[in-house]
Amino acid sequence: QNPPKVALVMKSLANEFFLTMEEGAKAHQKAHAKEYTLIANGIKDETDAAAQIRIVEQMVAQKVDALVIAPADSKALVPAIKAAVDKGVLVVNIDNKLDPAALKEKGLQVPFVGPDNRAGAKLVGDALAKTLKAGDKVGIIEGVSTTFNAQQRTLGFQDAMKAANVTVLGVQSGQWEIDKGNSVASSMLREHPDLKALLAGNDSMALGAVAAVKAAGKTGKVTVVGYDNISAIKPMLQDGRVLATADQFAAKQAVFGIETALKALAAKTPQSGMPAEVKTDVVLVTRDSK
Amino acid sequence: MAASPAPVLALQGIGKDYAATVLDGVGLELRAGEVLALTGENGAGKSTLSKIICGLVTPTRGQMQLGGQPFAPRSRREAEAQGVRMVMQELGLVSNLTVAENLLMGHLPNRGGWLQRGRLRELAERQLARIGLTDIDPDMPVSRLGIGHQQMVEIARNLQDDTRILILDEPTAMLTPRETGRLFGQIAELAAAGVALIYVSHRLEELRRICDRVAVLRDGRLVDDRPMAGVSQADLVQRMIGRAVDDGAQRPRRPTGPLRLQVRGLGRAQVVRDVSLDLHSGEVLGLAGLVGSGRTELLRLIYGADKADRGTVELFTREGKPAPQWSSPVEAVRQRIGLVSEDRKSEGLLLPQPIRVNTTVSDLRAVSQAGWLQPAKESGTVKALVQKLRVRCRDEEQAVSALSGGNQQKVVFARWLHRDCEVLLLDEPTRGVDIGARADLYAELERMAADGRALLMVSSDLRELMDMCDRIGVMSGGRLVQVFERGEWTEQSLLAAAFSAASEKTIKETTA
Amino acid sequence: MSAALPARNGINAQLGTYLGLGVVLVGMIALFSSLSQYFFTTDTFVAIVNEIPALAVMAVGMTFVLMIAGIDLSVGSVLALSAALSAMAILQWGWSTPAAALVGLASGTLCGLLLGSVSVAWRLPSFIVSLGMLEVVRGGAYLVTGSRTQYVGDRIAGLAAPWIGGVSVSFVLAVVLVIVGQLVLTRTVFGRSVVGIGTNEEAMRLAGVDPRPVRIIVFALTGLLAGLAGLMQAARLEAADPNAGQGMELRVIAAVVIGGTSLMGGRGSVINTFIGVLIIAVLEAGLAQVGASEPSKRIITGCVIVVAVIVDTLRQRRADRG
Amino acid sequence: MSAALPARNGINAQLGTYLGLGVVLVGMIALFSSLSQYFFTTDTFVAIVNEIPALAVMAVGMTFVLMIAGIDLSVGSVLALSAALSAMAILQWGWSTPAAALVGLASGTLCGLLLGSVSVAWRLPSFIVSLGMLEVVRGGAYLVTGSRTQYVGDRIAGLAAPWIGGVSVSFVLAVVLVIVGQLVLTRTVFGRSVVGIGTNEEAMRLAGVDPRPVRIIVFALTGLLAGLAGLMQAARLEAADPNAGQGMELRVIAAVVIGGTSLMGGRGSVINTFIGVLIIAVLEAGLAQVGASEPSKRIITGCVIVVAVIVDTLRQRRADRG
Ligand SMILES: Nc1ncnc2c1ncn2[C@@H]1O[C@H](COP(=O)(O)OP(=O)(O)OP(=O)(O)O)[C@@H](O)[C@H]1O
Ligand SMILES: Nc1ncnc2c1ncn2[C@@H]1O[C@H](COP(=O)(O)OP(=O)(O)OP(=O)(O)O)[C@@H](O)[C@H]1O
Ligand SMILES: [Mg+2]
Ligand SMILES: [Mg+2]
Repeated sequence: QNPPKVALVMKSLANEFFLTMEEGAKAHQKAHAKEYTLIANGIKDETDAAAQIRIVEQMVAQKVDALVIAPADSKALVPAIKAAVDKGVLVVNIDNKLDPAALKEKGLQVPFVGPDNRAGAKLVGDALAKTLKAGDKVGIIEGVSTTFNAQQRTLGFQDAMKAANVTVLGVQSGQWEIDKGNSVASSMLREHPDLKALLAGNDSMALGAVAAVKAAGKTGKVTVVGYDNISAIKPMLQDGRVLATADQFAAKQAVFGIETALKALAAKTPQSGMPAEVKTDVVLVTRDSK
Repeated sequence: MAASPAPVLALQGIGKDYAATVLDGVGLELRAGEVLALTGENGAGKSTLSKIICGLVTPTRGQMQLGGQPFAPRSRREAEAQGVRMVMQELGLVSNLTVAENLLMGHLPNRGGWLQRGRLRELAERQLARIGLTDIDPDMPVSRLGIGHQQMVEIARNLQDDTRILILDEPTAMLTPRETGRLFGQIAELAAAGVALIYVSHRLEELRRICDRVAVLRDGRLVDDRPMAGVSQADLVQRMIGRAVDDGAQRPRRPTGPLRLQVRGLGRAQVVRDVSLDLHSGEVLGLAGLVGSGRTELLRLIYGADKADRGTVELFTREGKPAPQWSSPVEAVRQRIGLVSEDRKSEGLLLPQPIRVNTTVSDLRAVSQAGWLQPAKESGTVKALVQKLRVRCRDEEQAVSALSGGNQQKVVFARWLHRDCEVLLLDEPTRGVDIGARADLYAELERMAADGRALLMVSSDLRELMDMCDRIGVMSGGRLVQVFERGEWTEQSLLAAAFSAASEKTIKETTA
Repeated sequence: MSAALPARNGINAQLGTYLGLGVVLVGMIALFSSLSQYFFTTDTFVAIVNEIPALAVMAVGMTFVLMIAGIDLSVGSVLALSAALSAMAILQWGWSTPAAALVGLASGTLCGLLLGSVSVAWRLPSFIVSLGMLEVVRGGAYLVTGSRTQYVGDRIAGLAAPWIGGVSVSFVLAVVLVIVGQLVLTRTVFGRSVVGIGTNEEAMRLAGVDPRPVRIIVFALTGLLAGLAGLMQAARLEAADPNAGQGMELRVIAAVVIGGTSLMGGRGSVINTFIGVLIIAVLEAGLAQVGASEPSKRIITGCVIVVAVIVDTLRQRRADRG
Repeated sequence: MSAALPARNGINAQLGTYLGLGVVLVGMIALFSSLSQYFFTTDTFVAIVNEIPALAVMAVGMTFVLMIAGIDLSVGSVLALSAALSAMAILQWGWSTPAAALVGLASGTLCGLLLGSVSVAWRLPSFIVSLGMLEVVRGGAYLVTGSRTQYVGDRIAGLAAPWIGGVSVSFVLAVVLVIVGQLVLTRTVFGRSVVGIGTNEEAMRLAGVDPRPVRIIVFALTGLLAGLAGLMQAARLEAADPNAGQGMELRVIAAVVIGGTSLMGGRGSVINTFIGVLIIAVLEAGLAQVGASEPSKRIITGCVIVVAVIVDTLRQRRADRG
């Protein structure tokens, strides 16, 4: 009897977050080499659901036993997942939750193992709010506007700002990228000279925002926060150019998913018998976090 | 030629303005069954007038009547619908399509949009047969034909049954005597059948041979319109350019200097086979032959534009020392060898660029210092050349595309004068060049020869070769079959040599 | 010699045309089969076959566009818009599926028509007009969907449903379109006009063929096919994703060019385009199955594109000479 | 008439060349100024001016590439790779900043050289070779950085540091390169060869100018400039992002084409390219500043690209006729 074969399908592996996720999974597999084998894949463009479906289908053709997937789109992936389940593949959902309505329509039960992006963004927003007064003005730099995570994070930021009576002057997309984040940030700074803070949907855009703040000569006057806790953000947290970010423990996310899948495989639990949701941690990271 | 009293085509006060006025107040009548010669200097407006008649150019002023009805075609298609057709001066075939498709483009036989391939082939074969091209496979892509054959296809395309008026704009510029003869036969047949023809050419002896009437354009105006009978050649020239030219009277063989270019056993596939020849300082060597006999390819092999399969080419300096070998045009030009190619549009000119740019490309070092161009020096050099060759243009900044065909050829020539070539390879150098300009070019060639340079000239115009050359080599079926010394040749002996290698067979081989 | 020029020696020469690319394709399949025991299975090929219809259908259109020396960068956006409109027609306006599909196709055709007309009317290069369209149409797709993926469900899954041996309707349709496309290119007056215009537009004009309607039709057709690709994609996703098809234009063009169609116009073959599509699809599937890392995927993909074109070019040159 | 052909009536005609685009540019500035009170300020212009150097420098190279009827889709990837290599040279190998910058420039040049050589050696269209390079070089950037954004900090900020009146060294460098580029194009033997090869390559070859080295140099130069753009970008962001410059190739080409350079080769002007860059930069900055929504940004950008090209084309035609 061969050990079970697990496929890990992520979004863009050119994104540090998913790369860390992949590395965590590979390390875990190495440590448990006898228990399972792993095929990890990502897509080129984070939003390309069709490309991800192609990968899912190839994984089914590879006769994997379990599929751990971070869907590029919470709805568009459902039919492909249904097809996989029908072929007897056990599916676990990580990172980005599949749309409950779509799952229900297909009569599917897919466990979600992952963080709550909206809650995480609220944590970051709350930390920022502590440095602001009611009536202060801030801007949000969103990721690719059409993605679920971008929307959730923006909502979380807005929740926090509303609670603190801080005005959000605008939400603009920085497309998850450092360069776009930079130009959007500098436009916002010009249009709203009294801006007090910029909330970026990920750390890459936060890096861009920091550069924009510096170029506008407002270092220290405009606070920046991000999300994801990538390595390049650490020096910024240290010297205060970035106030806070959130850590979703990328390295552990996939591992949690894989463990859930392995447990079910070992116990021969059917897809329908799997738990509905396993929440993973999101923590606030600031200069003072260890 | 019994001309019916009412003209089929009548023009009144036709004028055309571009930046300048190129046609003005042209009035002309054409009767059924008549062949009208239209001649004039380069840039006189012959092609423009022809294009107006067949709907390609809209006149600025004036009216036309066709068969008594007002006639103002807005497109070539409209003109063709009324039986007015034209063989263009510049080639207009589509290289990726087959001969048959080119022949019938615009009215491909089809059923509901789907081609009827059998019928297409049949129609094409019939049309080719009219002008004696039974040896071309209609399903062959045009890109495989030499330029002379392409010209024949172009002519065949316009030989349709419903034609009332046919304009031929320098159809023989690329043709050799055999094809020319076939064409003239066809023209006579059409005229007999009541078609009215306009024949544009610079070859005055041709005009005298086949035309009933002659019209001369000068600077866009009609300066003469009279029956051909009784007009002398000198008379025509005088009318055309307002001065007489020396018609290359019998000159003795030029004194020849040392050997400059030695070709031994040069060959490529079946197109050029084992050609050996010598070219000396101060000599003009002509190359005659039928369409597709391999003359163009031979020049390209010598020049390095195509790679030879076998054989050698050696160059010697004036002092008789061997010069370095070359294997590309770039290296050839470095050795002061130049090529005037037969297809100036696609292989010669940078059409949208000004005359200045076109002239100096052959030697930019001469007008630059440390890689930087010297605008004043460049303009000065080009101005002088433009004047010397009498290029008809606004100034040296005019785009070459706006020049008439003959003047474009002069620009190509200017390029090699600028390079100061020691050996010049000329492929149909006077194609489409008027008699005045031709005299200018001949004079320049003469000067080059006298200066000890060596010239190798391909031409389909035997008269030109016989006038200009010291020796004439004749190619047939890819071989250099015979070389005549000055005084040894007659038109008949040259032609006989050209036909020697069972030419029908050759065409089949090279086109298969 | 491209297949647009009728082959002189019939079937044999025709087959020769596909040889260069065929070798690349077979080589890739052999390689991946040796790397992964499950690659050479029916499952894999059925999966590949069901992945390619959208790409293949767009590539058919793009072949015609490249043949007239044009380019259409907007196809990916058009795919998204047409899927989006169809989805909204079902979800918001309560239309029937066939009616909604028609809306999708019509919108694609209109986009192509607009692109073609603008570029013909002002004689602008289609590159830049379609670059503008890429942005405009993508914006349209965002507007229509409110920037959210619209889940439609089973009702639009028909095209992607497995049919004979697991092969989808989409694939059969794509193959039919490839064959029809090739026939249109080589056997119709329209197809010959396309070849002629791509080779020498001025000569065609002089021969009495107006290039403008032909150009416009080619772009409209490509728009229609991109719209169809949008429906095919939506059927697979059972949803309309406003981000669908981003960057797809370059994949499509890569497939067409790998298939030997010249970017300079006048030379190309729809069948070869299809082989180009297969090469890209097999490559992607194979790399996913062996679980190649992201950088190596990129590097291998890039190399395969260039190598495939080199192989095909060398074969073509040899054929032209012989 | 393109500025590559010296104007006939001196200064006046030369200015006329820039008129069409100038009108578009001024119109846009006026529009945004009326929409936002903070737009027409020194701050805005200084910010715009500091954002464009990377785009401008790449556009200079791309102008030359389009002039020879080529295209380079790999510039965005090359930007990322050269920034990545420079960053790693500083962070990992502990090199000095100038040495690291040299590595970045050298890598860019090498990429261009490779692209040019491959496309010349096998006579392949640069479109497809550079499409392959786009993938390969991006893969390289991921490899070098381990797919992680590398924060470098102040040490590489020099190029982006404000200089006279807040304007950065990068911008001054970009302007100098635009001027040098224009002079090279119009006043040197090399530039003349570029124009000639773009107009009729075969004619140039027969006139004794070898097109191959010229082509290779043009691509190498473009690679070098893309590498420089990578450094400028890294300096501004104080970090090297392996995803930087994605899709940048189309922005660069849009700027060059808006500037009136023909995709068919032989016609173009570096100065006009720079105006094209300004148009794109002002548009992006203006739309962000007035807080336009994502769909409207897309739609407006697309329309402006097409309209700018139409305006310029009409002006050019009028000039050619007059
Ligand atoms: N499209 C154009 N734009 C501007 N000028 C033109 C155009 N076409 C022709 N011309 C000019 O019109 C004049 C007449 O040209 P045309 O081609 O009719 O002369 P031609 O008599 O046929 O000369 P050739 O014997 O050289 O063929 C020339 O001076 C030419 O430069
Ligand atoms: N690339 C090619 N492939 C096949 N045949 C060719 C090719 N190039 C030339 N030929 C053929 O070789 C023969 C010699 O052509 P070439 O052009 O050298 O002849 P030419 O004497 O200059 O005649 P022309 O008057 O046609 O220019 C022609 O029959 C032509 O069709
Ligand atoms: Mg003429
Ligand atoms: Mg010839």
